Amino acid sequence: MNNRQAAHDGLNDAELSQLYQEVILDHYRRPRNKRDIEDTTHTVTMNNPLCGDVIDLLLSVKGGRIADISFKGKGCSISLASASMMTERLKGKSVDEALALSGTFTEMLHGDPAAAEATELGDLRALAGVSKFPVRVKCALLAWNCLQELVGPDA
Amino acid sequence: MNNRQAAHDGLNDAELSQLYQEVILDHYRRPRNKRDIEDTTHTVTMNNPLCGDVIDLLLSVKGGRIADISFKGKGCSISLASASMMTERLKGKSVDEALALSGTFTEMLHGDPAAAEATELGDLRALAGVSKFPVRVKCALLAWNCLQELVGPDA
Amino acid sequence: MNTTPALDVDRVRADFPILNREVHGRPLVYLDSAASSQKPTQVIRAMSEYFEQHHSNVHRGAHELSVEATDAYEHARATLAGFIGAREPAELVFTRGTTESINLVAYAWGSGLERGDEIVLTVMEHHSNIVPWQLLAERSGVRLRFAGLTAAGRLDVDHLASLIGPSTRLVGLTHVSNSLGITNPVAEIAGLAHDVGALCLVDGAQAVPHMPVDVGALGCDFYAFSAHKMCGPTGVGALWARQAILEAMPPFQGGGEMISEVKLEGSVWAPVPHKFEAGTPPIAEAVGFGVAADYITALGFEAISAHEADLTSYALNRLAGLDGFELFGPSEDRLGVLSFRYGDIHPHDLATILDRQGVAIRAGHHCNQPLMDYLGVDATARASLYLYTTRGEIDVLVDALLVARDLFGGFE
Amino acid sequence: MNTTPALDVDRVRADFPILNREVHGRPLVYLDSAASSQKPTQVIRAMSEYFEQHHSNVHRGAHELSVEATDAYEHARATLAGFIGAREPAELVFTRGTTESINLVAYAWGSGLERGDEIVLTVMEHHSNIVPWQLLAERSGVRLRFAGLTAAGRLDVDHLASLIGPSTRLVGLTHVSNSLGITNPVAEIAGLAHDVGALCLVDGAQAVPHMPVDVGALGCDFYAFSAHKMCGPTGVGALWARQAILEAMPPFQGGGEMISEVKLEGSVWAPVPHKFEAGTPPIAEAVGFGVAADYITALGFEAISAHEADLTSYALNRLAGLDGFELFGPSEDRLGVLSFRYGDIHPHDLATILDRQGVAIRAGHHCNQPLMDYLGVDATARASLYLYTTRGEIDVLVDALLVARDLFGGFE
Ligand SMILES: Cc1ncc(COP(=O)(O)O)c(C=O)c1O
Ligand SMILES: Cc1ncc(COP(=O)(O)O)c(C=O)c1O
Repeated sequence: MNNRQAAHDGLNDAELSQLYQEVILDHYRRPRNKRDIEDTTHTVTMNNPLCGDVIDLLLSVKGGRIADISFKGKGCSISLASASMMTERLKGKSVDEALALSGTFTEMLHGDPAAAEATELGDLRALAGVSKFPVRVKCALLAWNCLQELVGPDA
Repeated sequence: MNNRQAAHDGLNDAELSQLYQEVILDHYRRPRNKRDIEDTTHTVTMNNPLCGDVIDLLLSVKGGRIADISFKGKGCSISLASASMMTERLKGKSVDEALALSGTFTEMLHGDPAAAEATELGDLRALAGVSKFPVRVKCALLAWNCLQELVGPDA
Repeated sequence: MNTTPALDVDRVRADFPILNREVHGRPLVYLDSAASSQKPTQVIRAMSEYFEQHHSNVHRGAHELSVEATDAYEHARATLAGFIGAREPAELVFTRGTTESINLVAYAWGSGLERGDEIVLTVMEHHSNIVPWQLLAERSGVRLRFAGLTAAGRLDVDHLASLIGPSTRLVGLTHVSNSLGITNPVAEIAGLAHDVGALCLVDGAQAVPHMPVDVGALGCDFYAFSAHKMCGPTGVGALWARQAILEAMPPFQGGGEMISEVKLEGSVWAPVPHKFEAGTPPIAEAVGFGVAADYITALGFEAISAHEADLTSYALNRLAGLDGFELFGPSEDRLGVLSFRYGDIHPHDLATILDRQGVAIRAGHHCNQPLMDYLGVDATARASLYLYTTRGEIDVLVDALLVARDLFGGFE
Repeated sequence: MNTTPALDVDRVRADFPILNREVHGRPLVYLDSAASSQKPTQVIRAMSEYFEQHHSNVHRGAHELSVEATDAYEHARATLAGFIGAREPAELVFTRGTTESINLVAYAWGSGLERGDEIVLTVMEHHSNIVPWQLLAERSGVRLRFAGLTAAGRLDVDHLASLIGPSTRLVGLTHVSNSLGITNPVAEIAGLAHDVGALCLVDGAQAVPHMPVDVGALGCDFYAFSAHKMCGPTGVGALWARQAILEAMPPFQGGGEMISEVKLEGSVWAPVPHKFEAGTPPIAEAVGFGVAADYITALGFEAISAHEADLTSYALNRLAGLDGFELFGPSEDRLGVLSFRYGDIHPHDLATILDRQGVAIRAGHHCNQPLMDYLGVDATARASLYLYTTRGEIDVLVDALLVARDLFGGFE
């Protein structure tokens, strides 16, 4: 029994253990695609005014496809892991596919059980547990709000 | 039994009857010295900001004596009666005597029983009952504050 | 067939603890609700419960109490936005009251005005809708113009229309007069303002307690009101404005909550409504404000209006029967805020004599000095009714006035 | 011989209903008092009782309730004036809170400043003591200058002194830092300001709850504080200023209560403090504020300080024993508002994990973004103690931190 299991048992809080899954901590500590990209076509900085998390999202869109994607920023494990996983998942997808995923992801965070089953979300499903922590939902959505801002319907 | 007595009995409120004595109503309805004076040496307008009563006091001081005194203004029975009685009482008095009376009058309004016996106050003693109505004390003092403003120690 | 459920006044009164009070040995007859209404237990208890169970600062915390406090505060915002027909909760800014709401507009929106611009008001405005504009006029040189009244004691709309022109930037008027009891034709006047590209600000302090308000139907641009006049607590009120207008306005006060980012070199504002809510807001008070709106909604404006209309005509009938009674403002088509004089008894004397009989009325200028000047009086007495007032209380008022007359030995 | 009567924390806690609460099935451990303190029954009850027995609008009425409400409101003013050592109740203006108090000064007093004038602040100021001056700088072109910190995490008084010069009009600083827990040498700095003819404004939000304040001894010119951080309600605070300064200042907001006479052509202001209290004030809130001051006075600052000092050193000792614990600000000679980071766990994650164990701490910039930039962090966790906090609660905090570390699988 490792420490994390012990903490879980001591606290007996399944929702919390569900929130801080190893995959999330791993993305927090070793974020993927936290770098510059070439041929940046879109970039935006957004923050959560009330907690101060900040994400820069960078896209290189070519022929309606996300040829490359990266992020920078600072914040909590949830916002950074969400950004990191998002970049992994969206790279190579068409903009339309990306926006569809964004919709499914948002539904999952708002507690939709069907969305939490959607295989196309891949690792991102590890963030389903955030729906139990309403104040943290905005952390998980920060990178996705950047995406909407850059290529969403109102962009 | 006249109406005033009936009201008193019906209400059984000696303090109120004491406040609205006939002499006060008489000065309210037939104010003395509400007029212009000649050789005005001092004049001031003061109001009660919170209730809107306004008094103009006019003095003609000659050789340290109040040769003539009058007032104008609008307001309730207490402020007008106090002004009217004050002018009657102070005419011909020295400024020092007037200020001494002002002190005694103020003590009476703050409930000092000795002051309420002071014969030099004359009719003004009819206003002793105001001390039972703290919010009305400022009405009774308005004309006297004008006097202080014109010839008091800080004038 | 009249289907309005009548107001059960006895039940309503049971909700207001203060109505059991005695004053000078007599039962309290509170006829000063236009100055401030009394509060039902529901509102008082909601505030206590907030402090006993949920208090924390709002918006900035990740812990449970902070979430609960934020939810309670934002729930109140949504309730009040709904109460006045706002499209979005974000259009409703919490302030200390009507006065601060209007000052907010005068400072923030008003900072865009300059010499040559004009603001049109009416002579019946409360000081709260005059002095902020006088202060703005001193800062920026804008000119203030005041519409008068008709002989019948209503707003002279023709005069107002004649003052509106290409230089007009804002028309500000009260929805209901706190002295005359009349309701102004806001929709018509908002239209006149919009015709010249001006905005319309409405002081709703005396309207929201008594009638359903729909800012969309009124067509105005700003609407200001206070909790304490509509069964809510002191310390809170609201400013409603169209979202686009709020967004275009610079902030008013600076501090916590209203920023998105602060650097020593400058700051970025938070989205509306937070941009206008600097510092820790009146949280418990907003909660009480929301419960007050719910309380009124549950009674229903139809029932409240019917009750108040009945009381008003009963009162006017009884008072008209008193020799020497003089009413200010029209006697028909008006709300139950009755300004009057009685014989040659000065209003302050009346208030004192009535007080000794348990009857609370107000005497003075009612923060309406320009209107008093216009009417040529220094003060009036004012009795104002609300949803907890009864016919029996009107009878006590009439008897108390007779006692006053007798104390003054009749009138000359 | 130590004659300080010790604080009986159990008895104190019994006064605070919310401390009986559970959060996520665990007893509440409220360590967020620097954001807002909890309220004793005495304060909650005083407000309910005010509404149930005495409410009316203040200052303008001749009837009994109006007299009682006015007396209660003015009594609270006198209590608070005494609480901070003011010479006269008239020197104390009721506001919504510290933020509004500072905005009042920036608008009213600040309207006399012009381009070329300078205001000296510090990098540790709360947004409430930065943004109002940034807004003023935009209006009038005054220049803001910011003093930094020493390596030890205290105010760099030499740097501050070097910024003060003949152009300085105001030196504004916090009495106690809401992130670093340090107390600034206000009297010394007020002296430096006065040497060049400048005024000194002190943000007392974090000081009044914890230490006796005597504005006379501090020698400052403005002192701002909030009720809600010192056991009082939301929706009210105060600005103290020397009477002559208040009298010389133009008003801030316009409306009822703050005028002596209103004519269409212009108005005459009421005497201080009323000149600065436009509109219906937060009456019940002021009453609660006064009772909060009485509550604290009855416990006594000697006992409160001793208790808090003991807790602070206990907490710092226990926390220093945790690997990865990093405190911001000095560890000696400080108050019990503890900003920290713990390993590589982000403060928001810490706050969430602690919350699930009943422990309420704050995470973020604490309205101190410029300080965070200065310290090179985006956020800190902050645990803050108050008179009802116990050693046992510190132990729960420490255990909860260990759980967080384990959940994160230790630190890398
Ligand atoms: C040092 C300091 N100044 C100012 C404030 C602002 O106080 P308020 O939000 O009550 O206006 C706070 C609290 O948030 C504070 O800690
Ligand atoms: C018509 C009107 N406007 C504005 C106000 C001011 O409201 P408050 O004092 O709550 O700011 C009042 C009440 O006093 C009022 O009757």
